[in-house]
This record gives sequence, C-alpha cells and structure tokens, in this order.
Amino acid sequence: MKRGNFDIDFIHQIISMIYKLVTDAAAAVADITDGSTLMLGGFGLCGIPENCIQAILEKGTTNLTCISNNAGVDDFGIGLLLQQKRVKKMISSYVGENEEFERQLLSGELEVELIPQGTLAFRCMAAGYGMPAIYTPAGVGTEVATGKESRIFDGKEYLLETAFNADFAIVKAWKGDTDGNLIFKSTARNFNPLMAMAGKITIAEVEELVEPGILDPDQIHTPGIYVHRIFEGKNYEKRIEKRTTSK
Amino acid sequence: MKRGNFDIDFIHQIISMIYKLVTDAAAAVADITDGSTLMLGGFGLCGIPENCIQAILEKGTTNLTCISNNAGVDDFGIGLLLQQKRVKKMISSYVGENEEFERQLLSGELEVELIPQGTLAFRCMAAGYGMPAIYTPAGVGTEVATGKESRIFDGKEYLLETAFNADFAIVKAWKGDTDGNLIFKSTARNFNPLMAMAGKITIAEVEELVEPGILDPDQIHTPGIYVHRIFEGKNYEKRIEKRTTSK
Amino acid sequence: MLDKEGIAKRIAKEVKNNTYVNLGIGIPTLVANYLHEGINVCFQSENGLLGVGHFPKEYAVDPDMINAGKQTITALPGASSFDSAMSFGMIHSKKIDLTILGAMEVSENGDIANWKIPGKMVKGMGGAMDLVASAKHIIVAMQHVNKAGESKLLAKCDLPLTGKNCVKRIVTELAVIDIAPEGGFVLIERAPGVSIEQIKNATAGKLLIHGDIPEMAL
Amino acid sequence: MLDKEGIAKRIAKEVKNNTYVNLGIGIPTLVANYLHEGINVCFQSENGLLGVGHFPKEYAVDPDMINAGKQTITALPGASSFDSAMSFGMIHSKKIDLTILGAMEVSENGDIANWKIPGKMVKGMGGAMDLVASAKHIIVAMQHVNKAGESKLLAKCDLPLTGKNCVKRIVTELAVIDIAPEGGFVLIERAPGVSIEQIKNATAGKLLIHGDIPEMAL
Repeated sequence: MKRGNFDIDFIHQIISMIYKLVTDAAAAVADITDGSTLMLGGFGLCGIPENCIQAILEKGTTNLTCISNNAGVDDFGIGLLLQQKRVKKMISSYVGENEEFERQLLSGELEVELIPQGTLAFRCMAAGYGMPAIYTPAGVGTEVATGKESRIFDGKEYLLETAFNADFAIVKAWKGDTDGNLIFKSTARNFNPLMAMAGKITIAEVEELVEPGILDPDQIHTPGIYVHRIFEGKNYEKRIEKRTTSK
Repeated sequence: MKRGNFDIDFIHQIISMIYKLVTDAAAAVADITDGSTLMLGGFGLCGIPENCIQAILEKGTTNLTCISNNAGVDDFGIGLLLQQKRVKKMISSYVGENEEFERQLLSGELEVELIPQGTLAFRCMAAGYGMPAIYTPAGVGTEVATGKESRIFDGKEYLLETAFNADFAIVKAWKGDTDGNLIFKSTARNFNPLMAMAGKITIAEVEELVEPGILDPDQIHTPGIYVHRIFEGKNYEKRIEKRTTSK
Repeated sequence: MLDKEGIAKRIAKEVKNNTYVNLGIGIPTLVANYLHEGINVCFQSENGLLGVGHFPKEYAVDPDMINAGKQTITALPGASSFDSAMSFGMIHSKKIDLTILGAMEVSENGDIANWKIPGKMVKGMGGAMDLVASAKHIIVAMQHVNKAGESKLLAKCDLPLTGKNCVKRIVTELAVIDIAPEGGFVLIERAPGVSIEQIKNATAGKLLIHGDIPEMAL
Repeated sequence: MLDKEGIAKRIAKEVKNNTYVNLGIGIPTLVANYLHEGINVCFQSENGLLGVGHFPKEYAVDPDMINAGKQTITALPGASSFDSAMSFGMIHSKKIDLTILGAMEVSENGDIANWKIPGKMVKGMGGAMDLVASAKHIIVAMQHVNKAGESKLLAKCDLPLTGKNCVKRIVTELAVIDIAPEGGFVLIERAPGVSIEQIKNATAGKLLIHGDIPEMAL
C-alpha cells in the first residue's frame, strides 16, 4: 500500500476520514446470506469482481438474485456461481456465451429477467441518486413494456422503470484508498460506479490499494461515501472473452 | 497549446476526432440571439464562464433567460448582465449578494424562479440523459410544490420535475482539448458538467487548451460529444466572494 | 444559558464516530471546532466536496476550492470532488448520516422554516430543501426565541416551510428538545442554570416533560 | 448483388463528416473500414468509450479495453471513457448522429426486430432497445431474405420487436431502401446487376418505386 505525504502545515488539523479497509474477500462477503440480492459490476468479463465471486463461491452462499449486465462464461465470472446452482434469478441485458446458464434456463431451474442495457444502468443510477423511478424510451412498443406504466412527454412515449433495491453491490476498481474512494480503468468502468452508488452495502475490490491523499480528489470516480468495505484483491486473471488483434 | 505524442504504431490508423475549436469568446457566442435561454455554470463566482459573460455583454444580447445556481455579484459574473438589464428571467437556487438584482426584482423588472439546488442539478442532468422528467423529494409540502404533480413511491412523496430545455449551455473548465473533452478543478466543477450535457449548443471556455491525446481518457469529466465549441479563455480574474483563512 | 459556541459544543456531542455530516451556515459550522477526540467525521459540502478541511492559510487560498457558504476552504487527504447532481444524489440516497442546520421556526411535528420571510427580499433556498427532504437525521441549531422575543418552537410554522416532518432534534441556548414521533417538543436537557419554567415560557408549541430533566454536560 | 463488404462499403457512403456513430456487431463493424478520405467520425461503444480505435497489436492487448461486442480494442487520441449510465444518457439525449445495426426483420413502418426468436434460446437485447429508441438516424444493414429464403422486409414484423417506427434506411445485398414517413419501403438504389423485379420478389412488404431507380455507385 502506497503511503502519502501531504503538507501537514497546509492541512494543520487532520480530521480523519472513515476507514473502510477489510482484510480480504472472505471478510468482505462474510455477511452475505442465502437469498440476498447482489449487484455485480462488469461488462462481459471486463471489470468483474473476481475475488468476491470466488469468496462467495467458497462460502457456499446460495439462492442469490444477481443483477449484472452479463452472466459470465461457463467457467469464469458469475458462470462459476451458476455452475454450482447458487443463482436463483439473473437480471441482465445479455446472457449469451454460457452453456450451463442456457441449460438451467431451459429446464426452468433459473429465472431470468432480461432488460435493456440502458434501463439496467438507469435503474442503478436511480437508486444511487435517491430517485424512486426514472423514465426511459427504451422498450416502448416491445414486450419489455408489458405490465409497465408508460407516459407521453412532448409527444414521445417513455416507460417508468423503478430503482433497483439490492442488498449488496460488489464492484471492482483499478485503484482505491482506505477511505473507499475508487478509480476505474478504461471500459472496466461500465456498471461498477453506478452499482457502487446503489447498494445498501457496497463492497469494492481494487487492484491497487493506497492511503488517503494519494488519489487526486478530482479524478475519483466513486467517492468513498458510497463504499462500505474495500480490500486489495489478488491473482487477477482478467480473462479476455474475444481477443481480437490487428497486424 | 500542448501537443501530444502518442505511439503511432500502436494506433496505426488515426480516425480523426471532431474538431470543436473556435477562435475566442466572441466567436463562441456569436449566434446567441436576444431572448435565448442560457445555462451558465458556476457556484457563486467559482467556476463561472468569465470570458463568455464578457463577450455576451459586449455583443449587446438582451432579454435573456438565465439558468444558473446564482446571479453573481453587482460587478462580476451574471451581475454584469443584470447591471445592463440584459436578463429577463433568472432560474436559480440562491440569489443573494447583489443589490441591483434586488432592485430589479422588487421593481418587477426581473422575473425570478427560485428552485431547490438539487432540483436545479437534477433538471440539468435529466436533459443530459434524455430523461423528460425526474422525481425528487425536495420541496414536498412547501410552496415549491404548488402546481406540480406529486406522487408517492414506497410511502414517500416526490415531485415530478421536468428536464430543462436551454438553447445554450455555457461552461468553464480547467483543461480541455480541441475535441471538446473537459476536466474541471475542485469545486469549480459544480453545475458545469451537468449543464454541458444539457445544452442544445454547449460552449466551453477552458484555462488550458491541449491537443487530443494529452488528457487521460479516464480522467475526462465531460466527453467531447457534449461540447460544440471550445476556446482557451484569457485574463481569468477568479474573484473570491468570501476569502476565509486561518492562521 | 448557552452562547453560540455553547450550542455548537453541545451539538458536537451528537456527532457519532465514522459518519458523514453536512453543516449549514452559522452555528452549525462551529460544530466542527468542538468534535471530541477519536470521532472520525467526513464533512460534505453540497457544492461538490467530501472531506472538507479547515480554512486555508493565506498563501494557500484557492478560488476554485470553496464551500457551500462560498468561503475558501481546503480538502483533506481522502477528499473527493464531484458535480452538483452527484452531490444531491448522495443526499437523496441517504448517504449523509447527519445534517445540522439553522432555522427560523420549527413546529411540534418537525416542520422547518428557514428560507423565506414574506415581504422581505427572498434569497432562495439553496440546498436546504434537498437536505431536509432526505437527511437521515436532522439537528436544528438555533436561538429559542427570535429578536422580537417570540418563540421559534411553534405548534405550526407561520413562515413558508422548507420541509415537513423532518427535524429530529433541536439545540438552543436553553435546551435540547426532540420531536416526538406523534408530535410535540420533548424536553431532553436544560442548559446550565436554565429552569424548566424558563424553557416553558420560551416554547409556544406543546412542550412534553417526562420525569427529571437533567442539565447538559458540555 | 453485394457481399457483406459491399453492404458495408455502401453504408460507409452514408456516414457524414464530423459525426458520432454507434456500430452494431456484424456487418456494421465493417463500415469503419470503408470510410471515405476526409470523413472525421468518432465511434461510440455503448459499454463506455468514445473514440474507439482499431484492434490492438498483439503486444498491446488490454483486457480492460473492450468494445460492446467484447472484442479487445484501442482508444484514439481524444477518446474518453465513462460509465454505462452516461453512455446510454448520451444515446437517449440524441448525441449519437447515426446508429448502424443488423436486423432479423424490418416492417414497412420502420419497426425492427433483432433480439429474440420465440422457442430459441434468448440471449437478450443488450443495448439495442436503447439505441433504436433514441437514435437520430438508424441504418439497418442486413440480408434481404433469411436463410429459409423468406423476405425480411415485411408489412408487419412477426418476431418480437426491438423498437417501433425507428428505422430510416435499409441497405441489403440487393438494394438501398428508405422507410416512407407514411409507411412503405421506398426503393432508392439497386445493387450492381440487380433488377427491380428481383427486389420486388424479395420484398414482402409494400415496395414503392418512384421513377427511375439508379444502380449504386460504391
């Protein structure tokens, strides 16, 4: 962990910030009980909380509802939880690339709610901003609109979509400090900062943990107030789903 | 203007981005016509678009509706426009510290709509996110709620507040590049990125303009897609309203 | 009877360890000076900063770093800056543990009026309506009576409201008072040297006195 | 008749200078390879990047930098990354000038179906419902008929919809077709060597032919 040095004369009375550090993934997920609703950050396998998923797997937690854009692949990401039948329900926008998922879905073991990707993002955001519901045009005139309230503003139709209500948000950041401040890298950002704002309890695993004062306040994507527990993850595999290169 | 050097081999075919540079403030505001609705960034005198306000003043534009958290002081910020009676209506959350403002308000020359600060922020955000309206609990049970639709979600009452619809958003950033990407500094950020997302035409003045590729993509607060015109401002006064120091 | 510093000192005792706090202008700002040893607090300023520090030394004044009262400030290690929507977003999603603010009037059901006096120049509500609409816990710091000697603790507010049913506790120069869930001002503590009679006389709304009322320890 | 590259080449002519464009998976992705000289375009990937560049060289592959199709990519100078809410926010506030995507069916009033085949495993709509709900301009790149030889240009879609009244233009291996504001497929151009008769036979919905129909220039 990097240690900061700041101009003590400039600050001249340090009011300590709020320490969020936990020892490891097992400690971070210790109170996740069977039947919990989890938000899990990531897009495909990019920016997923690898350490926490492994810790939940080892802990044996089951009957989970998972809100996550995707459901991983057979042997990685949320796919690991699916393999062991720990997931009761997935709320996602896209769930391809996973045979076990498909088997459980078709056999009726797994409940799946598919929603537009923007709606997934907005429902997280709504929770983080204290908005009970938002309006979106996505899905108007489609089966997604079934049973939903719709309303016309300025001649255009929108669906009313409610804020998510998740017990835990589990996110993965690039850097973080012990006050819970987070910075994400490239497209590994995706749903992570939105879910971090939305969880009743937010758990963040980071590639590099530093002391408060190292990260530039203007560069922080997720202020520490949203994060309840943080730890430095280890052995990140960062698997690539579609390695595409040019010569 | 700083010039970038990037690994051409790595990029190996540059698709040019979209050039937003204009010569100066006068060019940036040239098509703002009498009667326009403007959003102006800033909180107090912190992070206000000094150059554009001066250019609008010199251009003689009048009959303006200004959406801005504050109305400046007598001889700075939006106060300069008020002095010359260019403002028809202010939509703000707090308008103290301005005698001429008070005189025009009491004499009926100036129309003022006071709204909660969070509502001001959310109505900008709604416009930037393509949401026609949002729900907020601010103002429930007060005169702010008069004539507004309210609704109860989960036992709590919220007001429906509509997205702003402004002709121009005028913002001030710390750094920017010619593709329109913006980075703000400290609490000079405030409403600026929200208004940048919300304007039909967004004009950004920056303290330091650089070439594309200098700013880290992960540190950009306002992606260039929201910005239509950008220029490097000059002679920033950055007046301090309440200089408060300690020994 | 307490002076302003005394009110701030008493409120400082209410601030719990490891909490996020928003301080209004005036007496609430003073609370930061009296926090007890070992109480870790992170102050939010609703114009876009978590981790507000003390006022800067003269050489370190930065016009881009102000608080919601427009005063120049510093940021502490661990601070973060953000836009106004995120700032009020964290207020409305109830991430702020405690809001301390001033008031012109409080009613016995917890309504608060602190932004507008009809007939006088109205400056606006700023962030106050947002803060009172969503705070988990609101403490009001104010004088018990106004300059005309009239009680500011009323059965019903006369002034236009800032928010309804939101105040939980009031600290004045005379007393600590809670709002009962079913309505009414519950007397919790007397200021040093202040009698129950004095508090009764200064309270226009329904004052509830259960058992012995201790004197404040500061 | 055009091959996939031909369809992409023809669509590339539709891309205007200084625009922001979102490309779907499949043929749309190929469009980037055929942009004309002097056409400045910024590609958005809805998972959170503006300024998508080409695929990386092997040594520069970064697992944290992917596009919405989960392929490894690079970012260009001037790129910016952001979260998914801002990404769909810029889509819904109509900052994206052009969306190019594939389809299973398009109806003569501009409805599009491209996410679900009843009875088959449904993978989800991803960002497609958002993109079609708010795009300023949508071009569909697809084959004129499906593998069973049935027309994909219908009076009414049989498959579950992705969006209603949103497609403006369709480019297939046979033709360029616009959706008339009052409904109907307006034939704009024929692919090289393709007759009007061939296009008529492959189009189940109402085909509108006004005057001479030129052959595409590529």
